[in-house]
Amino acid sequence: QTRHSQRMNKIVVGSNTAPQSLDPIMTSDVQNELTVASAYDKLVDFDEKGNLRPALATAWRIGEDGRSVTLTLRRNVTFHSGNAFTAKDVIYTLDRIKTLGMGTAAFVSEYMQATSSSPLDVTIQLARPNVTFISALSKIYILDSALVQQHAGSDHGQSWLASHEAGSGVYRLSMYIPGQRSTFTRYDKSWRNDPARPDKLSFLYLPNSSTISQELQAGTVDVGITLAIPDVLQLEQIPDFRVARLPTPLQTYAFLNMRNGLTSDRRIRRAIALAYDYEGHVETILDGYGSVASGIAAPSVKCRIELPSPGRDLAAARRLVKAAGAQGKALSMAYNPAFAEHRRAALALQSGLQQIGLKLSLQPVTFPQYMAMLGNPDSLPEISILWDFPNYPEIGPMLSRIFDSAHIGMTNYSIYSNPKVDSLLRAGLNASDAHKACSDFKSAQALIAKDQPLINIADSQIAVVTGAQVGGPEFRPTFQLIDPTTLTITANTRTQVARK
Amino acid sequence: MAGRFAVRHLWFLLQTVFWVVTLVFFLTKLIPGDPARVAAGRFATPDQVEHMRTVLHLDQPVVMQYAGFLGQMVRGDLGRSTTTHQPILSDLATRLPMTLQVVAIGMAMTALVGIGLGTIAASARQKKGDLTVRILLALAGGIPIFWAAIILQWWLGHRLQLFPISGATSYALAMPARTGATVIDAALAGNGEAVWDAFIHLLLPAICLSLPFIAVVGRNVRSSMIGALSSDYVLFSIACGAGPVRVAFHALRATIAPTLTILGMQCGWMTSASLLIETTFGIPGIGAYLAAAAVNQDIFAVLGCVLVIGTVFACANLIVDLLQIWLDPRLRSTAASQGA
Amino acid sequence: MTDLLLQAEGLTKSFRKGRTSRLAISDISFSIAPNTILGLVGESGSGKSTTVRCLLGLERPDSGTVTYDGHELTAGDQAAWRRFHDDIGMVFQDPYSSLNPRMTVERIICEPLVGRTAPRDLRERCVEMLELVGLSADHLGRHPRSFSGGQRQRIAIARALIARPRLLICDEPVSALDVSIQAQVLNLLKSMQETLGLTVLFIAHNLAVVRYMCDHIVVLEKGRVAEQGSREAIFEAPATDYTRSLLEAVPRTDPELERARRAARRNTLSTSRSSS
Amino acid sequence: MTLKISRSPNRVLSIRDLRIDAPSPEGWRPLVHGIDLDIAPGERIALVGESGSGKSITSRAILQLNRGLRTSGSIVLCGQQICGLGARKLQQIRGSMAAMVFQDPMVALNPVRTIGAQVMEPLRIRGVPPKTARARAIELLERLGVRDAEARMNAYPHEFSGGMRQRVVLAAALICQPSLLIADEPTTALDVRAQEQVLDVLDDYARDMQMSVLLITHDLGIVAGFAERVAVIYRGHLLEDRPVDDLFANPGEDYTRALLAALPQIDGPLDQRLSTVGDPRVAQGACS
Amino acid sequence: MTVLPSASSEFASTESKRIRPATSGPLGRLTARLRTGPATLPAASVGVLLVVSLLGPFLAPHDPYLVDLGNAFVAPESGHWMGTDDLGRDVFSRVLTAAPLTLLSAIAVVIASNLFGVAFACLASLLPAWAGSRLMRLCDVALAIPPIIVAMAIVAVMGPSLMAVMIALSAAMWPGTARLMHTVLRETSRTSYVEAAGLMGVTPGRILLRHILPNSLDAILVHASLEVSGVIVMIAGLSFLGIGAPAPSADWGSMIADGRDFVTTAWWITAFPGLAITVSAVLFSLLGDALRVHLDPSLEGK
Ligand SMILES: Nc1ncnc2c1ncn2[C@@H]1O[C@H](COP(=O)(O)OP(=O)(O)OP(=O)(O)O)[C@@H](O)[C@H]1O
Ligand SMILES: Nc1ncnc2c1ncn2[C@@H]1O[C@H](COP(=O)(O)OP(=O)(O)OP(=O)(O)O)[C@@H](O)[C@H]1O
Ligand SMILES: [Mg+2]
Ligand SMILES: [Mg+2]
Repeated sequence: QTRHSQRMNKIVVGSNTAPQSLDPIMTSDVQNELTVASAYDKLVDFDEKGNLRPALATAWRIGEDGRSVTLTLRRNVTFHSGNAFTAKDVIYTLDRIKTLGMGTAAFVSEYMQATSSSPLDVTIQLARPNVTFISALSKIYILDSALVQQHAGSDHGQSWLASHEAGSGVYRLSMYIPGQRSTFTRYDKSWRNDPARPDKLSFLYLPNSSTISQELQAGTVDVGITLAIPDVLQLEQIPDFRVARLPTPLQTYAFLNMRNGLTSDRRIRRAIALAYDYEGHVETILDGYGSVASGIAAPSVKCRIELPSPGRDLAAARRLVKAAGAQGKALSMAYNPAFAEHRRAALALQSGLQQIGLKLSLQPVTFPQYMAMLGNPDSLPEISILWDFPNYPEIGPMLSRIFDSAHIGMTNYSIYSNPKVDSLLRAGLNASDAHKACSDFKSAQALIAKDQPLINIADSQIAVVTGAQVGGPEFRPTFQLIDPTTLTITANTRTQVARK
Repeated sequence: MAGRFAVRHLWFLLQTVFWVVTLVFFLTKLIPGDPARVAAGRFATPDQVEHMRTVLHLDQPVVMQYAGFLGQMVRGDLGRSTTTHQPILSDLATRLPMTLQVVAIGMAMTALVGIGLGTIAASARQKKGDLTVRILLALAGGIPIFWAAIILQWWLGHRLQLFPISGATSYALAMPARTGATVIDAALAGNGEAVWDAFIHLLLPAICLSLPFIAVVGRNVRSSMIGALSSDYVLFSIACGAGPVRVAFHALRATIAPTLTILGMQCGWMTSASLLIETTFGIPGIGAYLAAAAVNQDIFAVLGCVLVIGTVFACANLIVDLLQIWLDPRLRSTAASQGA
Repeated sequence: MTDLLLQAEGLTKSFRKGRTSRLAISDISFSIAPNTILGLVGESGSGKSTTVRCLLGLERPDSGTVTYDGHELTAGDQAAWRRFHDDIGMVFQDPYSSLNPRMTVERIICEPLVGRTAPRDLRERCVEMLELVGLSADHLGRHPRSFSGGQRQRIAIARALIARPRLLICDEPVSALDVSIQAQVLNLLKSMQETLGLTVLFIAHNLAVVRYMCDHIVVLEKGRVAEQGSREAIFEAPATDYTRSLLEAVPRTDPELERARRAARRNTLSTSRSSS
Repeated sequence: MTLKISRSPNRVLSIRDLRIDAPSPEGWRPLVHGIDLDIAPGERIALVGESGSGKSITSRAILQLNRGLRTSGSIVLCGQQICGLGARKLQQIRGSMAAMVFQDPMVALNPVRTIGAQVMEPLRIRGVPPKTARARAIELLERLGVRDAEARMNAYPHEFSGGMRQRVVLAAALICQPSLLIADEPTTALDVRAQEQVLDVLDDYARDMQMSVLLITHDLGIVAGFAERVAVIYRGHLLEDRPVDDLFANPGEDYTRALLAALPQIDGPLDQRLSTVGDPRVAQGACS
Repeated sequence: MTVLPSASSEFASTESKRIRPATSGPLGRLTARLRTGPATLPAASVGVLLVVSLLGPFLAPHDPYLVDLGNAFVAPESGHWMGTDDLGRDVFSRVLTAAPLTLLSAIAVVIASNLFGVAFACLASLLPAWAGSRLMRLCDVALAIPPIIVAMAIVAVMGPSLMAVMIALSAAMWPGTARLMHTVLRETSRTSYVEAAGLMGVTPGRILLRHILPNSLDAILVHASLEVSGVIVMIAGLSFLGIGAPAPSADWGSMIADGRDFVTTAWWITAFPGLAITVSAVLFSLLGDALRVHLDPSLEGK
């Protein structure tokens, strides 16, 4: 097939994650980050073991009071435009995020201002102490301030950045057709250039798993992500394909409403936890691509405590329901039908609860509807199935986001309020000492687990199907999907001719 | 003369679009959900959400929002999408041409196949051919297009490899977007291979899209053709020695006006039906955009789509009406006397 | 009581078509004496139907008045209209569309009486009426489609007459019928008029029919009254060329005579054409 | 003349034992029961009878225009047997050997085609070049009394009055100079004066071109002035076929007599009731 | 002023002109005609379809809602005629269970939208001309919004439920009916028997009820049966978009949507519900076609 041979030393990624905007401020959305990450660099990064490592910033120092971070920047970095990377790019990027107040702004909400004494060092002032702030910078992509200012317009360059890039990353954008595809060429002057990377990297945005699978088989696509597992299993049978199994920080949760309804009774919460078929979830719903959850966050996250899965015990669950006098009573559950795993988990839970004498009615909601429900806690159903994850491998910000009572009405999905947990979480976040913070977070996790405001269902793995000539991808804990820069062309296939 | 007529129509159509937009605006206001939160993002803090609310004017009373929206609209600004964070107008401008070209191919197919089948059925009425065509038409109308899309993609694209599976162009042949319509872009670039490539990519979606409309057009053509074929002027034509082909042709000419009306009407509907198939074929058109906007409760984007679809509907109707004046001499003289 | 049952004074009506308006009738005046038949003739499009529709209030005339039995029927005077409508019967041109296909003959004929007569008497009246128009009680339960055009027109006449109107209005009641059936209907109308003492407004374009039926005749030309007068006056001594040409255009049923007439007409026509 | 048609010396049309049946749930229902009819060149014959007696289907059978009806018997047109002829052959015959005009000129013309196109069509079908066809059409229209024909070729039917339209229809029927014109109630839809004019035109043309005419009508007055022979048809049977003077002077059949007496005369007696034929459907006592 | 015509203007333009005379009441006429002639087969098939669909839930061999994760993706075999879906539920049972839901709600939608459309058209024709034409203008506006968008908006407002879908679709479908009915009514009310009734002093309401409506029924009947077919597909479409009846209720459209990720691996999950939609929609539209032949043979030529 000519199509394939034309594409030597090129990789086409098929996924359903069409970016809504290429503006790095929007990378808090998984689907945007997959594409944007190809073209930008960050100040710091995490390796696959969850260790912070230098990127554009080569060294950093956290202030005594935890209210400032000082960074030393990498020298001789040039943006794709040819502009040199300096402190003002960092300041511009952070200021822009603060001004626009959306997307990644949530990760750096403590950011107050940044100053620099020389082109290669920056001091960031925080509104509150936060020892994990440096980790949060692993989610911030640095803009070429001169270039963006040229195209700033009245919206800080949002419109322009939506379909252009202004980064220093390993690839530069050569073509972008919104909703359809983007194509990048390797940027050989990148400070982390690697000749193993393909000359061209393209993303083809295909909404359905079956389409991606069909395109993989047709040879149009070399790397398939966001594939449904049956498709993965089918592709696994074809010798030309390799299936990479990557951990992700993503965990599937059922949050239980602590304030209203049957689930305000701990016995019922416990019963629900006992009624779920965790093994079945992993085996059938995830087709083995995942593991039963063993804690509040995925194993790659720091300061996490191991919490054994409750396991399925229908008899015990039934007893608890009886004890609570709730047999035959009804509760309802919100889930997003757009996600197959949620839909299937919802049905599995419904079927499980039926067996312990509870009637579960399902309430499919879109994401905005769910957000509105959270805003009005009394409208929140007893159970919600959600994916959640730490945006970077620190458990503190995630615990605070979900379990701090200050976030009721926002992201506290269980309407969970426990003063002890609150104070532990706040102390942990404000601690200037990382060890102290870690132990606070661990104690908080133990308390939370006792209250059972949630059921930890499963940690996901993602299956990436790649053609034989593709190397990688590798796990990076800040990515929910894959880090596109870890895709390479394997040396032995560089000269190989196309598949039949 | 036709100018006046067109102006009057345009006025009516503008009114139509206005009411449609108003209706949808208030409908979307009834939808539960919080666009500000969506815009601020999943991990946003309360301050950020409030900030977004002001930016989006969601803190104002609905009537004020409506007034603001109308004011913007008059200035040609449809607001900013809460998901793409870009001006909706530019979002639509990149996506509409894509859909329009699918709709155009679909419309051409609908007209061709619908009129063809209807004519065959009418000419063979009460015979086997008629029955076959009627069953075909019922089938075309009965197959849900989203299902047809999935099945045909799998069968024709994947199994038989007759069509590309998805996308609007082949990987190697993507042209820089000038108009946004891939076929036209390829033509502008003077690349014949790319034109064919773009066309063949759109063919399967267009086929799926046109199925239900073929049924409607076919049925209508059939009944008006039967009327025309049993009319005295056709009999007279036969008595003058005209053969069946000529007769069918003359009858067709007389029925073309009502058929056009239906076709014009369907332009808008077909544009909206792209909602059901664009995602399947991975075509980044207005349908896929609308689907995403609806899921993300991107109210202004939804409004923009409705506005665009309403405008397509209105323009198609206008064109059809003008064409009718041109095609139907009786209307031509009325229009002339009205314009006078 | 006046000696005129119905009077039309200066009826004018124009129809708007887009921006232009077209005068359909203008300044039409005539009157009908009780117990006579008034004929309204004219070419197609001369405004016969429009005149009748204005009389009946189906169209609102631009100007002009209608006086019935000494009372002027103005737009606002509902009572007068009701009295007028109670007193008239109407027979339409097309016997195929003037009867509701979904109703039985009985219901069609009785409809004017519903709510005014005891249901018991209805059927009796209906049968009586049917027999008067030459049909029988057997036909009561049937639907119009099982009748021929002539029979339908009889049913329409029965319906028009059941409420014992004083005035019968017939808009071209025979022009859709063929000769033999036309004769039946004409005979029927004439005998009805005589036995019931009806006043009839009879519209036709066939002059021979008008002559056979009517005592008094109004000739319309392009929406205006060309001439009116008694039958004798119009047919023996037509006053206008228009009437004369209408009269001369009527074919005779004697081949000899007819050929002569045609020959004569052609001569005059060709001379008039060449002179013009 | 490109289209010379050999005319049979003695008969333009000769119909023998024409039977027409219509399908019905109980089988074939006869509508016409064996009609014989001959037309000589240049002869004008009138077919009269009450509504539904079978006049139209008989005349349509000559050009095999009845749809869904079964026709049997023999129809010889200009020496050519029509019954059982193939579609191709029929197309050639239609319009050139015999042409047909219908009752209502309002619906006999295609509303979306120009007058010119429709008049020229029979010629164009036969491959006459557009220029010649156009000239012929204009000439014929002028001759049929359409003034300013050249300009009006591009007009549409709705711009014409009824009488004018009937002339256009006639022009289209006559343009190939058929040997026989079949006119099915050509004047019924027109008012008296237009009727008269159309008949005059037809009269002239038929005389000049030695064309036979089969005229179908209700109006015995027209029959009296136009036809040479009259055939009376009653419920699918041919009752009488006699010269017109003869028939009007002493009608042979009761039915014919009654038909004549049923017509109000413009100069007849006034005090007499019209005679009626008797409604056949009432006479049958039922209408199934 | 040209008004925007309805999608089914075919009836309005040609069919209603020829209002067929009748024998004895619409029902008698219908049954009499259904016994013989071209509608027999489709009518019988639709009958069988309806009966089967009503019995569907009782015929289902398995519990359509029982999630059996260990038994997922079973290809069609003797135990599961149509295989099992991604959650191990029996596809055949689900298709059967969904039948009454979809078909009856489609019929209900058509009845509701037709009732409303007819009522609207009647109102417009009873009101004085200027008010009537305003009303119909409103109808034209409603017609300019594609039904699927109206339905989406309403379902979004009401939250997803079958009731919401039904209301939404009725709201989306009525303008077409109203437009058609308005044309039919106008043409019927121009016939001389209606005028005659008016002259005889019959009240407008009675004229509408006794003269105009009965003679317009044929057009509605044909329109409605064709519309059922469209509504079946549209209900499925809404479910496919995820705004139909919420899970776990078996619903053909959502079955397709759920199965679309498995077309290449488990085609049966999508194929059978799609077939069910197609078959029922085709049957209804053939019925509508045949009814039209029946109720208006004049249109079909001789
Ligand atoms: N509703 C209408 N709208 C517009 N023009 C009309 C209308 N009704 C009648 N006219 C016009 O008014 C004129 C008179 O029409 P009318 O029907 O009264 O004639 P008529 O003498 O009854 O003719 P006919 O013998 O054909 O029935 C005609 O030119 C006709 O075109
Ligand atoms: N295609 C057909 N199928 C069945 N019956 C038909 C068909 N065409 C005509 N008929 C019947 O044949 C009979 C004769 O019809 P025809 O049209 O010849 O009558 P006609 O003498 O021309 O009457 P009119 O004067 O009303 O035109 C009628 O009873 C008619 O119902
Ligand atoms: Mg009239
Ligand atoms: Mg006839």
